[in-house]
Amino acid sequence: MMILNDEQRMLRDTIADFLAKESPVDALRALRDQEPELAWEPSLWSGLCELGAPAVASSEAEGGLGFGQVGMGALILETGRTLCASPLLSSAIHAQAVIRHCGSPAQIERRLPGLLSGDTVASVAIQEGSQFRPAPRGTRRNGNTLSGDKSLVMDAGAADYLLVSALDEAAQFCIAVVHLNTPGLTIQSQRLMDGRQYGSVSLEIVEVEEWLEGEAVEQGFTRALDEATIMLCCEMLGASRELLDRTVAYLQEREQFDVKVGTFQALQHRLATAYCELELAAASVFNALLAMDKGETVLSEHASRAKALVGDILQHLSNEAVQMHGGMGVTDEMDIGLFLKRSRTCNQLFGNSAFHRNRFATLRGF
Amino acid sequence: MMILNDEQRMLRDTIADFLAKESPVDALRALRDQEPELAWEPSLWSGLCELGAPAVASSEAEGGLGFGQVGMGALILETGRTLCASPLLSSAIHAQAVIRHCGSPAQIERRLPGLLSGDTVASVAIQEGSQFRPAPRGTRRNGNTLSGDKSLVMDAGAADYLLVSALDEAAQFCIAVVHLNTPGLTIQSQRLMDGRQYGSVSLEIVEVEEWLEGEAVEQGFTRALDEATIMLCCEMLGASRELLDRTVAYLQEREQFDVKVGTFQALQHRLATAYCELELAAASVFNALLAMDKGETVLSEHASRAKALVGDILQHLSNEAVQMHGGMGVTDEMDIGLFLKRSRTCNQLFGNSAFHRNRFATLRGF
Amino acid sequence: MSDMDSFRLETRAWLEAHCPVSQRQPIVREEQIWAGSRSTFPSEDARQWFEAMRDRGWTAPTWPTELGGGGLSSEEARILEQEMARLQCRPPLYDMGLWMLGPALLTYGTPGQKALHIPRIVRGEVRWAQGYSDPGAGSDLASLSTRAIDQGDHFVVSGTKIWTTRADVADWIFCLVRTDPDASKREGISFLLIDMASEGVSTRPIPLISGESEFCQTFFDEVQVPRDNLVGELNGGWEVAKELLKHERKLMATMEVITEKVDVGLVDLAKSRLELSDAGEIADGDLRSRIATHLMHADALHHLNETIYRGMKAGQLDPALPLTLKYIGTTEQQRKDELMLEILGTDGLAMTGTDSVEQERMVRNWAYNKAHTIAGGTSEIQLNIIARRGLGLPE
Amino acid sequence: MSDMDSFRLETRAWLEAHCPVSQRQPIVREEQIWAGSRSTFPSEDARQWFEAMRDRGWTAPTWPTELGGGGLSSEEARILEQEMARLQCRPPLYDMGLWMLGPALLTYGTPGQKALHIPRIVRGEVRWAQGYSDPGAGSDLASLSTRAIDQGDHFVVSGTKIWTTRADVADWIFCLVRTDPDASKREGISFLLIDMASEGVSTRPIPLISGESEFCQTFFDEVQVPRDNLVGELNGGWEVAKELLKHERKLMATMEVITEKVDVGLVDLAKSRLELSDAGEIADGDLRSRIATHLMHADALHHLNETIYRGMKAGQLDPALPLTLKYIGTTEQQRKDELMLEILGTDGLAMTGTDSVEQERMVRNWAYNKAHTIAGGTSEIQLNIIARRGLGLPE
Repeated sequence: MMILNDEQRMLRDTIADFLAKESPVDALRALRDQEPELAWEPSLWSGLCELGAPAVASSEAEGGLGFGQVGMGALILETGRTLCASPLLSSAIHAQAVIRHCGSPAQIERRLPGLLSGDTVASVAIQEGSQFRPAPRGTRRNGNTLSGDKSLVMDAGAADYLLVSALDEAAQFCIAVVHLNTPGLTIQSQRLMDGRQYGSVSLEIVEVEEWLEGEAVEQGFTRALDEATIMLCCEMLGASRELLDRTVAYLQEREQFDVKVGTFQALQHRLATAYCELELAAASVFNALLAMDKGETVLSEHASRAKALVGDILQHLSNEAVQMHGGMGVTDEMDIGLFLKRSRTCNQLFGNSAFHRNRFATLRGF
Repeated sequence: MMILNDEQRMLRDTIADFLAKESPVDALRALRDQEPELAWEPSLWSGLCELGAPAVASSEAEGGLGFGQVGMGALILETGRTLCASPLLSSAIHAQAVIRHCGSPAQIERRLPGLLSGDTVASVAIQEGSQFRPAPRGTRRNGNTLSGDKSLVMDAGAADYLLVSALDEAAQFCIAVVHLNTPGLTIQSQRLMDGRQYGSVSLEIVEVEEWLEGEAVEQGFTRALDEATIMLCCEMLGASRELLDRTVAYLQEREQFDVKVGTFQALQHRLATAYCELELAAASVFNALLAMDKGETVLSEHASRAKALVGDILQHLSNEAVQMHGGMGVTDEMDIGLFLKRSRTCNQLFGNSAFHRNRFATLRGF
Repeated sequence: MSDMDSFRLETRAWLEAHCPVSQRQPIVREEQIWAGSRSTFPSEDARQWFEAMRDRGWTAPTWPTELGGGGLSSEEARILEQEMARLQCRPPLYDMGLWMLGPALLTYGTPGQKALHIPRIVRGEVRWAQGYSDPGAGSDLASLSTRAIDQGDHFVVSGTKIWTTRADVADWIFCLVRTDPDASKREGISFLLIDMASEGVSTRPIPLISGESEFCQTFFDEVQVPRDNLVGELNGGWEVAKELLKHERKLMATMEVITEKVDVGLVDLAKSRLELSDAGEIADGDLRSRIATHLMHADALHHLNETIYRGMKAGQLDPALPLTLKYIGTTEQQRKDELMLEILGTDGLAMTGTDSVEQERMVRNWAYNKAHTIAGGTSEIQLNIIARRGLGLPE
Repeated sequence: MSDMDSFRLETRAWLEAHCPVSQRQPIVREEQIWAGSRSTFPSEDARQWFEAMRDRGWTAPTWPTELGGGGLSSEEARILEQEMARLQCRPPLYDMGLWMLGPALLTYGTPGQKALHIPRIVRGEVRWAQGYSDPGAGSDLASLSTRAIDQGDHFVVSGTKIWTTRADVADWIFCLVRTDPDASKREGISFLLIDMASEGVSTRPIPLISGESEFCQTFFDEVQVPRDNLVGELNGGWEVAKELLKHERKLMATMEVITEKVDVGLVDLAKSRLELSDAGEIADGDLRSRIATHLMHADALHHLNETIYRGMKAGQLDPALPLTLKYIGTTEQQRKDELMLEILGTDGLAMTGTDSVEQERMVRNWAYNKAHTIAGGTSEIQLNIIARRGLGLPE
């Protein structure tokens, strides 16, 4: 669980009410039957923007609402409970963080307000190929143009611009700002199993609008990625908790052999151990949010620990939920399968548990 | 389970009766209070030799009893059930196999009969340092002398001679036959947690009685090690099965909160999954024995698969047995703790599960 | 040469001669030959292979020859199986009648029922569906309320069954129905064979998380069923059902037989997609170790099957052992599916819309196979049985 | 500066001044200072440190000053704990009276009992043992048969208790005894304080798998116990016991506090003993990954403790959360022990007879800690409680 202050609690309750009305799980069900060009329901996104969701974490000095990262984490957790599809993670969290940590003061001043209000949507393109590796390999700068291929770019086809990690002519890390309508840029939009939109981005000598560059950019990019990873963990926590709650509720009601299925001790113990692991993971995520609010700038250990722990428990709980819902669990008529599929996508995003266990070990020096 | 023919079944029953009388678990309890110089009870060993135990697997042509490796496996499994301490593994299995697969015809003719009758006891010295690595590194031949240090040599202090793996001046693999009373050879005997004797062997320019050498020796040594590993797996299976049987029996009798503890579904499921894993491991071991009897000479995949699977389930079952015996499980008044400690020793001998998972993957080419 | 050896050689020669090369590769779902009046053949080779096997009765190798079966002993049938595996011959016929109803009918059917139904099953003329579960019954199969009112020469059946595999294309369905509502749960159940063409029968597909919908819900609205279609005693259906479930469980343990056979070749997949070390090993040591563990388990499951067969032949099989197969087989299959998904990485997240049919199939199977630890006796029920019947722990 | 900040600074300064450098390192079992008439000090520094803390009442920081305690608020006590941890100050006193009886006595004791026993506990003058379990009772604590016959001004106690930690050197023991054999199991139990010097009390050590025997069985042969030593109501001992068990569980969750603090430094141990890759990583990828998982869990457990503390302070703690600590803490400790044993390799197989005291201690702890998932409420009982009270699953 997260311990919130009064303002953060009110925020969370407001968002929870909003999502229950505007973005229940059925909204995702409806979205996935649409063409892949639709990445989110426009009315949902404008509703979230009216509530100020994209600016929740941002300080008042920056023009944000000042709820801190804990506030944003609490909000994102709620979106995980209803499988809400929106550009919060891609744009309001990840792209914002990249601009904030990698941009020059002028770039920040120019780009941040749009991302904070939600009027502009951007997405970050990192991955190349089917396995997550944070470092760019084949995406190359040449003068003011960029070439390469990026995969699994969230909401790519619906964004206004992309922030693309690349290597310059001297093999130095840099980030290109590329507008979607630039010639040479092709995006193949696809709905993955979680029902959301992702783009495979192909860049062929694409004119770049501007570059985020300089010595600190690589480090800033890592920090932004770690922040986004921690926020993704919040969403995954929400999904885990929802799976646990729904499974417990189902077992409280369902009868077999004339007794409540929830009385079976083997199931009780499995859910109890899952609950313990969930709370361990949650504590680690909460701790990571606190670290961010305390101003810690090196977040990699936090992010890897959180992602590995949350990834494992979400994977486990999604399987347990399907199994404990019995036959109904494998039908598309129940929501459990939607959570199962979202869990597998979340596990891949920003690197899976094995990737982060390895990264954590390396960070700890073994 | 192993499927035995009539002769093998009779052999197993004979051995089981013998062990019940001559080597119940209490015999190990008595042994561990002795000085480390006593590696086994002489009367027990002579009884086993009278039954022909060291010659069980050996063909009649070789002067053995011809029960095959399945027969020997069934016998060794029984010794695992009563934690019987004898030089069967060190001498009758491992040293025999080294002589058989690495010796010249003359060496075999000279040395095998003593090992088959049990009149001679030998042990194989492989390991250097605290981690198992099959290849010699620091044990070196110089002319007709040998220098180096070996650890975890079973029954070393009570053997007649040692078979020591080494590298010659050209860094080629060879095996030295070293008699125990040779000057320069020091053995520090120690009782490890399983109550048995192991030696740390130090060799300082020790005169070697004879060498097993030639091109085929390294491969033969690997084969002998794989055979011994598979037989150790039989012992570990016996210990696993005994742990499961004792735990089931305890839960059938023990009452808590006015019901039999064995009715608790959570415990039932844990034991049922453990049983499944045990039978999987057992099938793999049985398959390995059959492969040996079929004359397969490359046994490494068999050995690594068996050791990893058996190692995991024995470790797991030993913990489960302690836990399910409750407070009594952690007292030395019950036998469970003796099995727990034997399990940890067996896991280290010839490489632990992680070692064999790695070896298996390498053998499979990934 | 022993009889068995010569049988093996004859069989080998016959298979070599009769199994077209195109039928000697892992089956894909689209090319499975299902029984029934609506069935078609994906190719001329497939038809030829099916007909050759059918005419020898080897669609049902151990069933009596006088009913169209192959009349083989269990040892001969195993040899046939081994030789088919050696050549990678595809299964000639898929049908629930073949796998489940047939064996039960041979035990409990009347001479008339056998004469009518068995040959048609062997020849693949009728596709059977299974009507066991009432909605909500779950593992508690006996809590069923679909009722059949005894009208003397016929029954009138009303109610609904779920998980009726492809009932939309089935010709017949075997059903558990309640014939005595006052009896205790497991009594008062009868076993009926119902023609799907009867008036009052309708179906609707159930969409699954794999995106498929091979299961249906089947509705019975006052369907008249002739009394001749009662298998076993009136109110004695539970016994027939238990016999039949045994076959279902055996089947579920080797579920790949039924579902499309995708031999993922986990190691090849991993080596072709993942980063390798200089030594050619999978660089991700964590994943590598988990792949190794799975392969060891898969090998060991194979060894366990061999052990059970040997034990049976030697008459010294621990009866607890076969109880483990369904749990182990389905659990390990799911582990393999998860590893496959992890190895595919981002490519494993698409169930549709890509240009790799094979990848999509792997991903759909990952989802589909989640049902294997539920259908045909959940893992939890299996563990209860292992604990109580296998280990002797008290109820 | 807030009050808390100034308290922190004062405390820090006081500790710096009063805790000898030799007392600022992880405690080893031999140097623990146990309460009691037979206790001795391993060094002059140890005595000095103990006496300084005792005189401030900081052996029992939150207990009332008028009874000798420190009188700190829970927030102050936490600051003290943090500052002690910062300096690595050793715990000044070990005693079951301090950890368990004291808190219960403060709630249920009479003014006389408090005045008599609490100050002596704070000052470490009396070593207490716990007499809860009858032999065979196991998790079913209430199934006890040690009986106390009410004789008006005294009870006569007969029976036996197991798991009485170091009863052989204890001065007093607190016991659950049956005072009404006809009442239902949990009723008819009373809570008695018994002087170990009373006639009829005897002990025998119970050898453990770790080779130690810190537990005893304690026998009562018609022991006379004054009525004044009854805590709580007659036949109301179960309530006192429950209060006390809460403290035991809290303690077990951080068991390292009680047992010798061996900070194994798993990573250092692994890096110093195992093969490393060129990049300085542990070459065995399987083991490396398991070490990483353990470290993540250990960190997360620390974070969970922090969360619980914050939640308590904020008055918004999910009451299910603290229920998890004992299960998680003890399970993770065992995982760590197993990893340590694996890293030690052959050296981890010797419990005695080597020349490394530290290694032997690690190995003995591995064995000893097997008791942690059993004592003080087994893991199974914990999971029952989490499932029912925490998750609301039905009984």
